[in-house]
Amino acid sequence: MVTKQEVLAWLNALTDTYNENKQHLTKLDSAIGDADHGGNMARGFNKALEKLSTTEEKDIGKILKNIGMTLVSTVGGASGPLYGTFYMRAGGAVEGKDELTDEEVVALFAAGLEGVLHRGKAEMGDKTMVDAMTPAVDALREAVEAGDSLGDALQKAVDAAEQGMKDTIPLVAKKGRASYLGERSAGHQDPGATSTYLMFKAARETFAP
Amino acid sequence: MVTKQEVLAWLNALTDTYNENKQHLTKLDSAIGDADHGGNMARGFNKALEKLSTTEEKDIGKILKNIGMTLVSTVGGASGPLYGTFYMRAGGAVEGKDELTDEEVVALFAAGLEGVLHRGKAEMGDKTMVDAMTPAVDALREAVEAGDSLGDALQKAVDAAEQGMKDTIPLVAKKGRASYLGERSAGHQDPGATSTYLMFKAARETFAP
Amino acid sequence: MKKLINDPDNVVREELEGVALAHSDLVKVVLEPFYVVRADAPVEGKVGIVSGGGSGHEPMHGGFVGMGMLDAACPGEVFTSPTPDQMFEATKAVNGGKGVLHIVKNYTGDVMNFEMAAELADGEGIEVEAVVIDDDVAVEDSLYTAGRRGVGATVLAEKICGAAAERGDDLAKVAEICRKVNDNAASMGMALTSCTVPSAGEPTFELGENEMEIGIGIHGEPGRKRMELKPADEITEMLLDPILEDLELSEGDEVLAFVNSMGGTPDIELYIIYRRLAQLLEEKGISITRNLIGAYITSLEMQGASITLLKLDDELTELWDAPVHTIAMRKGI
Amino acid sequence: MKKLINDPDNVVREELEGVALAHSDLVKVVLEPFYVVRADAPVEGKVGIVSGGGSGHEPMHGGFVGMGMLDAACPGEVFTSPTPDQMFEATKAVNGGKGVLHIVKNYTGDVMNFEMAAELADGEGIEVEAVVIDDDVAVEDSLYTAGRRGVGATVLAEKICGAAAERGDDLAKVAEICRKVNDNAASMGMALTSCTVPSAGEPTFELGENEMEIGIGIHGEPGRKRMELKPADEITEMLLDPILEDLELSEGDEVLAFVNSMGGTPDIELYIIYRRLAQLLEEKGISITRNLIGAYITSLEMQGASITLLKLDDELTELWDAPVHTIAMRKGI
Ligand SMILES: Nc1ncnc2c1ncn2[C@@H]1O[C@H](COP(=O)(O)OP(=O)(O)O)[C@@H](O)[C@H]1O
Ligand SMILES: Nc1ncnc2c1ncn2[C@@H]1O[C@H](COP(=O)(O)OP(=O)(O)O)[C@@H](O)[C@H]1O
Ligand SMILES: [Mg+2]
Ligand SMILES: [Mg+2]
Ligand SMILES: [Mg+2]
Ligand SMILES: [Mg+2]
Repeated sequence: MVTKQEVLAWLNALTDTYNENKQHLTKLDSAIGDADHGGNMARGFNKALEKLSTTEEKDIGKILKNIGMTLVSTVGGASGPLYGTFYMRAGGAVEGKDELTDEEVVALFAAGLEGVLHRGKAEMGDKTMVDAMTPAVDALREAVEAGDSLGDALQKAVDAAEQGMKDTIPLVAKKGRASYLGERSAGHQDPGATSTYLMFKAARETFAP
Repeated sequence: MVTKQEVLAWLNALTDTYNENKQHLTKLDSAIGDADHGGNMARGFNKALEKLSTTEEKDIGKILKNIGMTLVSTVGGASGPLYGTFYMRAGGAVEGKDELTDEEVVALFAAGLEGVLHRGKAEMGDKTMVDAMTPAVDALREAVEAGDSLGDALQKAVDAAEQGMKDTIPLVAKKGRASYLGERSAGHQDPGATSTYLMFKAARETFAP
Repeated sequence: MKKLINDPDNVVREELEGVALAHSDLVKVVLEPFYVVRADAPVEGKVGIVSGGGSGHEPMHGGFVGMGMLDAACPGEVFTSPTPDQMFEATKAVNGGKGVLHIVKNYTGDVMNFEMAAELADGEGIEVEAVVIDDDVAVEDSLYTAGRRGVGATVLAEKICGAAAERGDDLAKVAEICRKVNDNAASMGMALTSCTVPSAGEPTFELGENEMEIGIGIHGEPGRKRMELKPADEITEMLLDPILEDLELSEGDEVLAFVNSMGGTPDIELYIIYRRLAQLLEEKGISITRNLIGAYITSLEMQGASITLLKLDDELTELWDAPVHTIAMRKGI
Repeated sequence: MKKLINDPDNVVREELEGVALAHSDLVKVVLEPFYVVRADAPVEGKVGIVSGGGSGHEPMHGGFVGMGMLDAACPGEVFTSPTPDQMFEATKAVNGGKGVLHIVKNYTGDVMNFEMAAELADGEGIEVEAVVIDDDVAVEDSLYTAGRRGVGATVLAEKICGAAAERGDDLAKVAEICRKVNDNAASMGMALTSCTVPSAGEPTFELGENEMEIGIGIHGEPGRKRMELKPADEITEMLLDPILEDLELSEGDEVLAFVNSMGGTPDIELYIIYRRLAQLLEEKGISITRNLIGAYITSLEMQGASITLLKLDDELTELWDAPVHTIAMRKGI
């Protein structure tokens, strides 16, 4: 069971982690992109958090949708529409809820992933955030279906995201800015996969502490 | 007695010395000017030497005048008109000669100096080539008048030029580009005084070897 | 990082405030959300043209807003595509009843954000057509990747489509001309030094004292290859070859030749490149009938240059020559 | 040294060849000796205007040759004033029978070479008047030194005098207007990085990662002082103060504000400076009625900026607004 308070804690933790990892994400983006992913995520979440106070009264679905809309209208770049769509769809999946069952947590992330796939049309192995998000959502769903505690299930999602993130290193990018590099994109970890891993990690730490 | 051959040897030696000291003169000009004095002198004398072959049949006066005209039309900057005028006036002082008495050597340099003073209106202590040229010409004249050999007299001129050049170091520039620096021009040796010292040094080595 | 800025986070806002103070005769600057729009927008009965993209490429796009070129430009953060609400507001502001063309550079972010904006505009009943510019031959193209980047051809497309809209062409026709420009243009760039994104605070990449990057992107994205610095004449040839290959130009063709500074390269070097470019094209019997030389699509202070060729026909030439009055491009007025 | 050049010794020649290939509609480029002249020179019955100076400041002066501005420009080697024969030939080429104005930046070399050229022109019976521009307030002025340098006001003088000549003013009047521009203009510049003279091969000076040079010259000559890097707003104030002091502007005055890039500074930073400049002048009740923002008088790839203010009256404003058609400045045509 995840409460609205825990969802708010998750969003706070996400903001902290993106602020802390701003340089790290930007550094990754310098190697195969344009050196802005850290700034993008930090700017988006700081703004989203700022607006959160005005939506705190609302349900989890509305809160997440608002986060998504703020991300869309403050981030820009590839990650703005992608994470924006992620949170808007995630919110749509848990509309009207003030607390979430484990299955609803799965539905939340699964809907988010679907939004990203719809918006970005990337496939597994394209060296994008999808490479961390897909295995994480799969692991989460399987673990919850197998009866794991939410804590254990989220830990498996984090591990899968981390593995997916690391697995992007040898890949040649097929989508996003890194794809312009062709073969030269190999050997670098994808920044978006990294911010996705951080998203699951923050969920693990706040949903089932 | 200085022969036309020795004058030609002087001009050759000057070209060599300016080519060799190109970086050195430019370096001095970087500190208090615009980093081109070495290039200016080298460009001018290489061109002048190139044209020399066509004037070799002429007398010393014509040769020097031609050098001056080539400098005026290929150097530019401050040093172009100044050294250009120097050699044009120097040539004017020894018109029609195929060899020069010691007194005529004095007249050559004295006329050149006068041309520089006329063109640039600098005074002793303004931190320009005049600070090396004036004491050098004075020393040359005095030594020749006192009956020194031309070799000795030219050596005294070189020593005076060197001293004058070094004396520019503490000065605050009053003329030329270095004057824009105000107090900050102090502590640097003037590039033009340095190229003037090199001119006397080459004369010492070729007129009375 | 050495820049004439105050706070890295305020660079775009303060720049826009400067533009507003400097050019109120030509443009209106809206700060919530950011966009720059023609002072006389919307122009009734004219197709509106909106472009946009990350900041840091100035004068593109804000410098191209005005009579005969863009109706509005949406600047994102430095090197980050703008957001759908910017494009949506700009689209509404320039809609003169004949629909709005979005000129979009082919970057995942730009494409997705413009897509979302078009969905929003559609919701308000504004007809929007988007043309994606992808002229950068440094990128190996493929159906299965994000494709080629949009670079120099964007400037040419904005000028030419602006003229088409100004003469009264309808949206379908202006979009068709835009695609024609894109199909007939190809570009290639190179860098001698990196740029520094203000919020990153350090150079995006490091090049050795004797190295250059060939096929660089306008966001400091790495290019085709890093190699030893070569003389300008050789570099010109290295940039031109893949362009010629792509455009399949043949003897007798006429082109517009665009030599662009990445920001930190002085005019004197652009003309040395143009000289060689003209010689090489002359040898091939291709004539440069129009040219553009200067800093038009930049990458902050990056030193480097790009070449764009656009194959011309009478229509494109006429539209190129039409009057334009913007901050950074002006003729005939 | 990283530059898009072939041989350091051929930089100016190859650049001029590029200009000739690119702009034969506007200018004719003569290579023996170097000068750039209006394609339609001499214009009969019009005062001719010739300027010149070392190369490396592009687009000045060659980019300002054309209708409504210069009749000819004489480029020297990089940062080295041109020679009298260049100016003499250019003077003859533009003489339309009403005499020729020489606009000379106050550098010993420029002044002496132009003097010699005027002597030569005089020998051929061409009436020449020279006006020396010395607007750089970074230099402490004195009767006993070479005085102040000529910088940004040169661009403004060339535009304004060009318009005066075009409307038919005689030589005395055009020269008077030139002196009026010079008397009413003041400039101050700064640098974040050095430039590198091609033939020198290394930077003229070194600045630390956190240093800037205030009062820099356009040839990389050291300035008033070296100091810690400051935010753009503060730098703007530091540049503006001595200008205001020099011009003794008072409330209600109208000025042209010119924010210039030293070559390597992108537009985005110029607008951040312009923003603050406009705020500061507004506070003092001085109104900017005209402006010019961009890279017009540069120092190769140097990063940095300069501010020039010109106090306007109706005559200067009208001449500033007059049509001009050159490579780097165009309006009304
Ligand atoms: N089509 C796509 N689908 C999914 N993720 C994508 C796609 N394109 C890019 N990304 C992700 O976006 C990340 C880059 O985000 P960011 O740097 O903020 O945007 P931009 O590339 O526009 O600068 C990449 O690392 C990648 O994970
Ligand atoms: N008015 C002057 N009279 C005499 N010498 C001068 C004068 N102005 C400058 N100089 C000399 O010229 C030298 C600089 O020459 P150069 O660097 O070739 O020209 P520029 O200063 O135009 O770049 C100075 O070092 C100084 O000795
Ligand atoms: Mg990025
Ligand atoms: Mg010098
Ligand atoms: Mg980006
Ligand atoms: Mg010089």
